[in-house]
Amino acid sequence: MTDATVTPTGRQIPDRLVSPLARALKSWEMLLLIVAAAIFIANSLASPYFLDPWNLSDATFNFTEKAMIAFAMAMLIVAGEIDLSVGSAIALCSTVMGLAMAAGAGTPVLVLLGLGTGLACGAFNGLLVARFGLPSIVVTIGTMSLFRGISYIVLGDSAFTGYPASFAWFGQGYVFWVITVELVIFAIAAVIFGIVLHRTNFGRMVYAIGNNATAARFSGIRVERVKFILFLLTGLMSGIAAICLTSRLGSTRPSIATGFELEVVTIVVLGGISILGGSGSIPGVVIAALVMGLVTFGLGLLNVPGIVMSIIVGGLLIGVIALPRLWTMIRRR
Amino acid sequence: MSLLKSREAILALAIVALLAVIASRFPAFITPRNLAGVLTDTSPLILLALGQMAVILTKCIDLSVAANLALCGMIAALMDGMGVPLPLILLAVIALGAGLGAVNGLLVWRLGIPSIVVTLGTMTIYRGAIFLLTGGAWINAHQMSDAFKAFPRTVVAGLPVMAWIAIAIVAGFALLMLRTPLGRAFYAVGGNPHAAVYTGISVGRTQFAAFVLAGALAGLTGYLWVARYAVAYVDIAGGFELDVVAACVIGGIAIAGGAGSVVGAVMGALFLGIIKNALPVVGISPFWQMAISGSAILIAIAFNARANREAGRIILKQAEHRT
Amino acid sequence: QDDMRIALVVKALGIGFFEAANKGAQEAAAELGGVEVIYTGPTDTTAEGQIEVINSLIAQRVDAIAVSANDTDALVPTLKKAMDRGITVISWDSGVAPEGRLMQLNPSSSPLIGNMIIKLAADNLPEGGEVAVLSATTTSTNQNTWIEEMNKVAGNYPNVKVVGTVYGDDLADKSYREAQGLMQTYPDLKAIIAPTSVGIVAAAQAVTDAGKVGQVNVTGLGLPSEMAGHVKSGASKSFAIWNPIDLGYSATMIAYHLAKGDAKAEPGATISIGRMGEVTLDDNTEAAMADPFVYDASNIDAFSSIF
Amino acid sequence: MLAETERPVLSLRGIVKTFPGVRALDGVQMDLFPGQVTALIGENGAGKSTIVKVLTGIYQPDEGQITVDGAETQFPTAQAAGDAGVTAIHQETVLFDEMTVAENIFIGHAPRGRFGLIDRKAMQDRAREILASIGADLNPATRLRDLGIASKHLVAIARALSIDARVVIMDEPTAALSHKEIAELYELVEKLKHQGKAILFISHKFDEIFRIADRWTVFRDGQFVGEGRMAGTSESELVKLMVGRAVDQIYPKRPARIGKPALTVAGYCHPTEFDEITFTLHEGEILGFYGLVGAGRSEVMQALFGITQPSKGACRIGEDVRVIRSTAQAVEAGIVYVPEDRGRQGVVKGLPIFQNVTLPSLRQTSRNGFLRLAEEFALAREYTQRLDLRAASLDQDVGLLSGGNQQKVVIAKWLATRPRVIILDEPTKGIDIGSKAAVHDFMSELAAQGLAVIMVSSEIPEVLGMSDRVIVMREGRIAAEFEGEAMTPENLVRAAVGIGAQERGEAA
Ligand SMILES: Nc1ncnc2c1ncn2[C@@H]1O[C@H](COP(=O)(O)OP(=O)(O)OP(=O)(O)O)[C@@H](O)[C@H]1O
Ligand SMILES: Nc1ncnc2c1ncn2[C@@H]1O[C@H](COP(=O)(O)OP(=O)(O)OP(=O)(O)O)[C@@H](O)[C@H]1O
Ligand SMILES: [Mg+2]
Ligand SMILES: [Mg+2]
Repeated sequence: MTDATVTPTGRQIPDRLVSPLARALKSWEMLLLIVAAAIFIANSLASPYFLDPWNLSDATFNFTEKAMIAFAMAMLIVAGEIDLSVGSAIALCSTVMGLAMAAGAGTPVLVLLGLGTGLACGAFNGLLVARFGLPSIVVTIGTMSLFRGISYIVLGDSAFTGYPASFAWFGQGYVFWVITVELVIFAIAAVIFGIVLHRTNFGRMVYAIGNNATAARFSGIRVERVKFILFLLTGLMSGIAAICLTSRLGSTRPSIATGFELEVVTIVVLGGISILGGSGSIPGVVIAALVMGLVTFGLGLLNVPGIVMSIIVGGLLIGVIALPRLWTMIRRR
Repeated sequence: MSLLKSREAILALAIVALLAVIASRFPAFITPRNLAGVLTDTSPLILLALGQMAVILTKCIDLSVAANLALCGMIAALMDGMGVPLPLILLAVIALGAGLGAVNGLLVWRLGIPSIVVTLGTMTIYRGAIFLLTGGAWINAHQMSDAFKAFPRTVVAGLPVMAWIAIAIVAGFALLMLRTPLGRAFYAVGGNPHAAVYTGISVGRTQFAAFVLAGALAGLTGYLWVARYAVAYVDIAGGFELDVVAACVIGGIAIAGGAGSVVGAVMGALFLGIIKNALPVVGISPFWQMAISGSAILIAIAFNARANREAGRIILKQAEHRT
Repeated sequence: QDDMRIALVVKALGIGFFEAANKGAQEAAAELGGVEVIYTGPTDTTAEGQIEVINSLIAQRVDAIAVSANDTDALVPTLKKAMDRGITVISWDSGVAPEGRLMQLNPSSSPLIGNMIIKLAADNLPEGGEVAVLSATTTSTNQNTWIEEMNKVAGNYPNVKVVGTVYGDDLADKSYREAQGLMQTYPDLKAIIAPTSVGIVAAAQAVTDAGKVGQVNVTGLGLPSEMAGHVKSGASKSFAIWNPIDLGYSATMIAYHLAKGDAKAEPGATISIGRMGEVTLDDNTEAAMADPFVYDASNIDAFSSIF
Repeated sequence: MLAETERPVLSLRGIVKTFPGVRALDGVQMDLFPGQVTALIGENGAGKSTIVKVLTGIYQPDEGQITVDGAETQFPTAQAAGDAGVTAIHQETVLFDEMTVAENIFIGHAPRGRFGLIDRKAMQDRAREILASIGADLNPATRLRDLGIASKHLVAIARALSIDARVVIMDEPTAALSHKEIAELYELVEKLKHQGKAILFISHKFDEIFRIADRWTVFRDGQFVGEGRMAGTSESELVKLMVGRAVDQIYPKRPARIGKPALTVAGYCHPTEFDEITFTLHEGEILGFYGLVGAGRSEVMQALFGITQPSKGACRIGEDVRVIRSTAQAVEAGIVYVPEDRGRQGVVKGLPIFQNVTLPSLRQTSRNGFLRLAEEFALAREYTQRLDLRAASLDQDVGLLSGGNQQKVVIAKWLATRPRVIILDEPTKGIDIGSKAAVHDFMSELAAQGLAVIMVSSEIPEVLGMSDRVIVMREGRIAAEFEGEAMTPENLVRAAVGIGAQERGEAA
């Protein structure tokens, strides 16, 4: 169009009232970072074994695989969907890799199959949700049983063991000194997902869909396609996590990765992603993963039973979300 | 109205078809005695599905019901161990369950935290509380009094008390949902929370009531479960919350809230219950169980979605006559 | 703080059997002196949970880990790492693959157990009949081994026909339902063999509820304290178990001696296990503690208060 | 004077209500008298709906007093307001799709029978009575989702009347109603007046205000500007109070230079929504679509925009025949649509203004798929300024804007894509007179620059004032087409209701 003035030119509207920096300082991520630092300090005071690079390195296994999936899950939840089948998708990926391994496939084939199966699981969920418009929470409760069920059909009470030595690299290898392969994958995934969600058109569409999918469609966004891609991504990350976990355990049983989905969702929510969709950030998820890792490792060093840890994680989840709200409630009184 | 009817009709047909398939391989399954057994076995699922239905109607979800059940069941067993009489135990577990539900409800209502987050947290906390209470120890049949164990299995008029309790509560729930302001408020809050405020219904308070109701049912079921299986430990009914949600979904309770019926929820629970009971009986390898129930859930969702699909608006006169 | 720290890692906390084993471990620690036993484990029976626990034990640089594994293979890489960092690793009760531990202490020998469970069923079935097995999870190592051994010797009991195996996942309600299923599927079922302490109780309860006491006998491996009621009611005529206190005691003893360096885990070696005598390692560096012991109405009361 | 002897049933003094960043009400006052209709007028965002919500217990005022019959009270909940005799028909329809008509009318105050259970029969009977009293021919047992938007609105009115009220508030009650229903509503208002009820009537339509109101109250930017009796004021006086300046021309239609065909639609059919839709739209033309509410105009437009697919038919954009299966394809082809339901379909609440504007233009503002915020701000600034958007900043959440300003954001969003065809569905519905003139002026300007414009509207003056040509739809079909001299109010209405069908009327 030409730039002829049409209506009397409106008043000047400022771009921003609050600077991005000031906003960041008051953000959820900042709060989480403070929590993380506090836990770090508390841990180093509580146990003499905490500040040991090897121990810290071992501790990363508590969260790396879950956090990888958490990044994709975060995007999915921002878009207003959820995938509860990730743990079962891991089981299925691992089973397929096990079958191939038993048939004599080498490491590259195993990796490709793991990724491919993950993508297939994601595509299946994506098809049901995006194409047929079924609600994701119930679809993935169904596929959660289905995917793991297939593993049980294949494996029954047996297990696949004897993965090639080169395959062990993914879950047991080190890249540099104490830096594990898994930690590197985690870091790369964090950067890529952070960029995709916060710096690309695709990420912007994800936010738009999460806030109002109808209006997003009315704005010319291919809502179904975006959702389908998000499910694919979640499947892919489940595949990568399956490779890491299978490699780390050196074996496949159908019960592998049971209960992962809820821990992944916990990381995502703790990371400040609104479960209702439309808001949250990847840096938040990264910090939340670290918080979870620090809490479980610190308590582990004190030989606190896992269920007590989960009470603490559950309390942390509610507490960290409740406190700011309580605070504003009290202040308003 | 017709949509609602057809949705439940489809489910009823599916149940009949399922029974027919099972009967063709194993006729004894559909003897009244065995069906009564299936009903009894499914009672906990029915009770929890009703509570979950109230919660889902209000646009919430309660993932903590199974943990609530386990905690209340454990408390019931501990109270029994201290010699508390059964009626008192029953009152106590219902009150405790309602209290645990109220904690969820309060967090949702007063602090506005999404229910899935709240109950994800309380799920681990409630289960953890059992561990803290007992150090993880089990309470076994021999540590329970006979009266405690006998109550749910006492047969009255051909059915165990457990089944009668389920039937009574289903009837009560139907009345509650259709004929009381609270029941209608559940639908209103889920159907259009915005509008509910305009009609003087407090969204938060109604959600709170749903959580309390679900909690009370979970508490009662906790006792029934522990007494029936004669064991209490940290992990009882682990993962049961997903079965409960699945039952509701199969029963056509809209996960987005505001739509669904008591009949649907009960049939959804029965559908799952029959599958779970029939598989070992029909002799299908146990390794197939999970995949089969997963597929059943998916098929049910697809059916519900078809029955529920929004037809376009009807503007053309000729189209109107066709419908 | 120069105590030797021995970690007793169990399948899951809160299971009566392992609590009893812990009693034995504490007894051994008191007897040895200068030993601290860390009793730990995940709260549900998963390999991932055990790996997290073991990782934190490695971080604490304990001297020895004695583990009853949820998965034969999945723990191996982590346990190898533990051994690399100088920790003595043995498995007991439910074993891990040889490369993940120095030795495995079996409560009894698997062939003996396999024979015992079918014999218990057969002894109460003079004229024979159908029996079925109710196992724990499909992945539990020891159950699978025992059932395998049982099937090997099944030919010695020609009257007894093993008609099927179902899995209760060591969950009371699932085991209960599976037991119900068995009775419906096989109306002529005469006995249920449940080589798991959770399954045997659930099966006995299911038989009682179905009104089939006297028709279907429940046997297998269970804890006297949990089974006392069912033995008295007649739902279970007899069952067997080894003493878990002795097992925890022996595992701790072995871990101590290996960590101390006054014993070696190699085929043929003998290791002293205090009041239990000694064990000898076979070619797979496995050892058996003792024979299983049979409990019935005559002796159940004497033991039900102990474990 | 009369006013001295009258006592208000309800009066407000010094009401203040703030939202994060907005002072929606800033010490306003208002009096409602029994047996009189008070019209509340003001621009979009003046705070009219907010005062309604304060009066019905949905919002709590930060400061100020509410007095009923001289006694100071508070309305902590909607229930409390109802008990005090205040009832309202809200601007948005706030009803329950899954419930029946009767339940919708009585939810919250259903008649009770034995054991305190809801007496369904009594509820149905009373619902039938109330519906009959407002001339609504609806079955109380139908589920609400099976009704059209106009019927839903009638249910909302019935609901308000089911409460025995002394104060009845109507927030733009005629926006979704057809002529016949509007006439019935006027009768109803008369009846309520005679029963001695105080009525607060909110509307942007001056003709109806002058027809039924006895008094007026004007708000501007959340402040009280003045009040008085209708008798003795003029439209221009009220407009001046409302906008703070004179608005001279509401329909600034410029002469069009009609160019080549921009969009040709041939034989679009749909199983239930519309049939045999055929027309041509030219560059530089404003084509009006008139019809009664529910005639299916929106459905046809949404099919053109790729939301639904026609079962038959083809369309040509410029010279090329195109099949449009998704909104993305429509936007690529240069067809854009400003929807009627702007809260649900127009803006993405939760995203800032600038992101709403650039949403369909991300390809222009980004490089290789990566966002460039500076470009986005520049684009958003350009178009929002042209439309005279009122907002605190461009990164403000669009959900915080008033309805009219949200509409401007949606229009800005589409103009930024530089479309060839723009479809505006009820573009000025619920928009104040000042902004309305701005939107019209802009529309005219766009057409003059060669853009092809379709304007769906249910307001005859708007249709006649702005269009070069008008298509009238009835029951999913094109009933007639008018041009030039034939474009008269009578012709339009006759075609819309189906009296004396002429021209291409009998297509079926
Ligand atoms: N819930 C809310 N949160 C924040 N701001 C709000 C909220 N509701 C209204 N506002 C703001 O308050 C002001 C008054 O809004 P209101 O809806 O009362 O206007 P109105 O006069 O009814 O306008 P219209 O004619 O468009 O309906 C507007 O600036 C609006 O953005
Ligand atoms: N019963 C209904 N249920 C849901 N949405 C409806 C219903 N009736 C109308 N709508 C939606 O509300 C809006 C206004 O509908 P309206 O009654 O104006 O019909 P319409 O087809 O848009 O007719 P027209 O544009 O010719 O007035 C449209 O977006 C329409 O899709
Ligand atoms: Mg308004
Ligand atoms: Mg319309």
